[in-house]
Amino acid sequence: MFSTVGQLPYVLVAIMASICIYAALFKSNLFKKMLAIFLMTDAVNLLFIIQGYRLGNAIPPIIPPGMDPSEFASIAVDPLAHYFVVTAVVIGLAEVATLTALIIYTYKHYGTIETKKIKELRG
Amino acid sequence: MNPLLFQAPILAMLLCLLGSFLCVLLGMIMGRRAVELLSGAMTATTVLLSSLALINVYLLEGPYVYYMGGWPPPVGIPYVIDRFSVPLSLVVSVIFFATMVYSVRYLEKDRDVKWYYSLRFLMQAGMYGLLFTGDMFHIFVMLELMGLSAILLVPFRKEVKAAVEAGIKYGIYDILAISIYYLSTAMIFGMFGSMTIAEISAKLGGYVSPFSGGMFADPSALPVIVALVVWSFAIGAAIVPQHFWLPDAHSMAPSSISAILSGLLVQVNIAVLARILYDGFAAGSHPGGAVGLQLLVILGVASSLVGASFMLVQSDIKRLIAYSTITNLGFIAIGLGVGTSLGVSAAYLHIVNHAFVKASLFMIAGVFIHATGSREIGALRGISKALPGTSLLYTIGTLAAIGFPPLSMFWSKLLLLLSVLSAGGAYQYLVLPMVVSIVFESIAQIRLLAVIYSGEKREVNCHPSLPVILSIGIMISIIVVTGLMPGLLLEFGHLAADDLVNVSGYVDLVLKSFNYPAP
Amino acid sequence: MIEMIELIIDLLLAFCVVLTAAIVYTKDLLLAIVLSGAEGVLVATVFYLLLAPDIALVQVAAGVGISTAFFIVGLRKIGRREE
Amino acid sequence: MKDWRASILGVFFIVLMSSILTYAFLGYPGIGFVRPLGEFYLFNTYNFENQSWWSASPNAVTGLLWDYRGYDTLYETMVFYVGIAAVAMFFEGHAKLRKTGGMTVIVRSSARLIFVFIITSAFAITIFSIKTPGGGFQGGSIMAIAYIAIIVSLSRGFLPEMDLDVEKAHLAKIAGLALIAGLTIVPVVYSLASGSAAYALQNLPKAWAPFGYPTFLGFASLSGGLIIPIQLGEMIHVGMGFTIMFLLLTLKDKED
Repeated sequence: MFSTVGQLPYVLVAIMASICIYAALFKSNLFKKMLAIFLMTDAVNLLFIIQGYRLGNAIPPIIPPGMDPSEFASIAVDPLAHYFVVTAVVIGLAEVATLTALIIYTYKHYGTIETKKIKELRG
Repeated sequence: MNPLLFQAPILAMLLCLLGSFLCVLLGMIMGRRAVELLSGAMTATTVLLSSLALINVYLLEGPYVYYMGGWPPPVGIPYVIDRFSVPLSLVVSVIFFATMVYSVRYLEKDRDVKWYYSLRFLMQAGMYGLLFTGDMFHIFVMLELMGLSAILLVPFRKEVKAAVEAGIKYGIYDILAISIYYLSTAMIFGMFGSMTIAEISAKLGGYVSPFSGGMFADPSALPVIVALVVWSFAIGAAIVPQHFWLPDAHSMAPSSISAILSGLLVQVNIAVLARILYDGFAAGSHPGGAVGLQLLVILGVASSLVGASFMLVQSDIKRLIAYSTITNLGFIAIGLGVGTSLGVSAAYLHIVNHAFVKASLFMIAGVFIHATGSREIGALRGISKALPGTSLLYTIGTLAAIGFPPLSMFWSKLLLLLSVLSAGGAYQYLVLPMVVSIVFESIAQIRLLAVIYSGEKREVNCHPSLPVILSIGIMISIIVVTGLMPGLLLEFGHLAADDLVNVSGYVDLVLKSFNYPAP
Repeated sequence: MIEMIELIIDLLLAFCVVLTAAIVYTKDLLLAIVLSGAEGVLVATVFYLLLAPDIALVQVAAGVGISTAFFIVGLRKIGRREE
Repeated sequence: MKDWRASILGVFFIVLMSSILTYAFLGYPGIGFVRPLGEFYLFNTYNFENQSWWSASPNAVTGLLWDYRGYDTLYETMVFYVGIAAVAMFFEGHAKLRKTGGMTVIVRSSARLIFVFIITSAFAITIFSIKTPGGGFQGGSIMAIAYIAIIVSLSRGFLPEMDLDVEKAHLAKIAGLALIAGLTIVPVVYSLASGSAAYALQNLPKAWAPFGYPTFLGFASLSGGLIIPIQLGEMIHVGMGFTIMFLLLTLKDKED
C-alpha cells in the first residue's frame, strides 16, 4: 500500500486538515469556524516540518562553532520548511485577531453567533 | 538600465508600505487633513511610478526580473516585471488614485479615517505583490495581506448591522480559501522542493535545477494540487458555487471600497490564478495542469449563467452591480480556460475593461445612494432630472457594461465570443450560454436605466461635489478613450497573452537571465 | 524498519487528530479552547522532537499562550455554549 | 433525525477529502528526506569561503527570515499590523487608562522586578537569534507576555505607572516599523543615488550587487548585517502590538 511506513504521518495530517475544512464549511457557530481555520494552519505546519525532517543523527539548523559547512549541510534538518512555518504562525495570529474582533461585533449587533440565526442578508 | 526605471515598480510598493503607518502617525498627531494630503500625494506618485514602469517595459528595455534582496530565483523571491503584470499594476494605481480623490468627500461624515487610508495602502501593496511575484509562498503572504485588509474595510462603518455581517461572512470564507492555498503550497514544496513558479513548470518538463534538483514525487498527484489551488482562488474570485459572499460584501462596503473590491480584488485573484496555471503548472502542455483549465471553463459557464439570472430579480442597485461582477468573472474564467492565445488575450482585456467599468459604476451608485438616502432601485425614479450630469456618466458606464459599441467592453466581449467560436471542439457550443447571459445582463441593466430616466423631477439630499465628479470623470473618459482605440487595446492584450502563455519564454526570463555561477 | 522517533511522532499526530475531532464535535466552546491549547502543546512537542527549536518557541509563545488568551478574552464577550 | 443525517454527511466529506489528499501523498518520499534547496541554505548560510552567497548568520532560519526571503517576512510583519489594526479599529475610543491607587510598595516593586526580568530575556532572545533559536517575533511575544501578566494579575491601572498607554504603545510600534521600512529602503535609495545595482532589503554585498550593510558590529560573535537591528524593530512592533490588542479587548468589558 505505502512505499514506506514513513508516509503514515502524511495520512494523519491529511485527516486533520479534512476535519478542519469540514468544520469551517459546515459548522454553524462562527467561533467554531474560526477555531477550525486556526487548527488547519497547525495541520499544514506539521506537514511542512515532517517534510523537512532528516532521519538518523540529525541536528537543528544552527551551525555549531567550528563545524565544516559541508558536513553541516549533510546532517542538519531543512531550514526552509521551518521558515515557512514561522511565517504562517504569525499570519495565523493576525487572522485570529481579525476574526475575533469581527465576531465580537457580530455578537454585539445580533446577540448570537450562530450563522443559522443571522439572516439580515441573503447571499 | 536607468536605476529609477529599474526600481520604479518596487518603489511604488515600498511607498504603499511607508504610507500604511505614516497615515496612522499623522492621524494621531495632526488630524485628518494631513492624512488625506499624504495619502493623496503618495497615491499620485504610485500612478507616476507605474507609468514609468509601463514605458520601460513596453518601449525601452522589455521584461526583466527583480531579485528581492539580491537573491536569484530559487534562493530568493523574484519579481517578474513583464507585459502581463505591468499594465495591470497601472490599472491598480489609477483606480486607487481615483477612489482616493473620491473618498475625501465621500467619507466626510465618518470619524477616524486613519485606519481606512492605512488599510487601503496595504491592500494596494498586496495587489502589486500578487501581480509581480514569481514565488508560490509569497503569493500566500500577499493574499493574506490583501484579503485581511479588504475584510476589515468591508465593515468600516461598524455601527451598520449588515456591514458587520457581510464582513464576517467574507472573512470566514476568504481566510478559509487562503488556508486551503497554504495546504497546496505545502504539497508543492514536497513535490518540487522549490516555490518558484518558473521552476515548477521547468521541472515538469524535465529540468534539473542547480539549486533545488529535480522532482521528488510522481507528477500523477498534480491534479489534486491543481484542484486545491483552483478551489481556493475560486472562493477568492467568487466563482460559482463559492460566490455567495460577494453580493453581500460588495454591496455593504462603503462605495469607494466596493469599487476597489469589485473592480480590482477579484480580478487580481483571477489574474494570479492564470499566472499559476499557465506558467506554474504548464497548463498548455502538461495534462495535470490542463485539469485546472477544464475546471475553470465549467465553473465559468455556471458563474456567468447564475450571475446573470440573479441580476434580473434584484431590487438593490449595489447588489445588481455585484451580481454583474459574478457574470463577468465567469466570462473571464471561460476566456482563460479555453487556453488559446486569443482566449487569454480576450480575457486579459476583459479584466482591464471590467475593472474600470465596474469601479466607476460603484462610485456613481455611491453618489445616487447619498442623494436619495436609499439603496432601492425604485427610489431612483426621476433622478436624471435632479442630477443630469451624474446620470449621463452612469448611462455611459452602463452602456459600456452591456457591451455597447464602440465602448471598451464591446471589444473584449466580442473577442471572447470569437475565441470560444474559434477554439473548436465542444468549446464552440459555449457561445450559447454566453449569449444568454449577455442578454440577461443587458435586460437587467437597461431596466435600471429606464427607472433612472422615468418619473418626475425629484428632490435630492445632496449634490455631488467637484472632486467626486472629477474622479468619476477620469474613469469614464478612460472607458471612452480606450473604446475608441481598439487597435492599441488589442496590441496590449496580444503582448500580455504572449508573455503569459509562452511558458518557455517565462522560464528563460526568470531562471536563465541570471548568469552568475552557482556555488 | 521503523525508527523510535517515527513511532512517537505517529502517536502524537494520532492524538492531535483525536483532539481535533473532539474540538469540532464538542458543544462547549470553553472546552474547545482548552483542547485547542492542549493540541498546541502537542504540536509544539512534535516541533521540538523534529529538531525545530525556533518554531517550538514560536508555537509555545504565540500558538499556545497568546492565541489561547485571545480566544478566552473573546469568549468572555459572547455566549459560551454552541446551539 | 436531521442531526443524524448531517453527521453521516460530515463523515462522508471527511473520508472523501482525506482519501483524496492521501492519494496525492502516495507518491511522496517518506518522512526524513531533506530537499537540495534546504541543503543549499545550510551549506551557504555561514560559509566564509563563498561570501557572495552567505547571510552571515549561523542560525539558518534567521538567515532565511531576514536575508534570503526577507521580503516575505517584511510583508508578514505588515499582515500582523493588519491584525492589530483590526482590534484598534473596532475597539478604539473606549481606551482610557486611569491611575488606580491602592497598590502596596512590595507588590509594585516585585512586579517591576519580574517585569524587568522578562523584558531582559525578550531582548536576549531577539539579539542572540542569529546564534541560538529565537527571533524578533519570539522576543516580541515574550515582551507582550510581560505586559499581559501585569494586566491580568495586577489590573490595567498599573500600566500608567510603567509609562505605557495605548497612544504611546502605538507610537512605539510605529517606530519599530519605521526602523524596518527604513532599512528596507536604504539599498534602493543607494541605487538611485549611485547608479549601481542594489535591491530592496539587500543585506550583504554580492559579486553582482556591491551594496551591503557592515557584517561585524564591533565584536565577532555578533554578525549578520541588518539582521539584528531589524529583529529589534520587529520585537518592538510585535510586543507593542499584542499589548495594544489586550489592552483594548480587556478594557471594554470591565466598563460595561
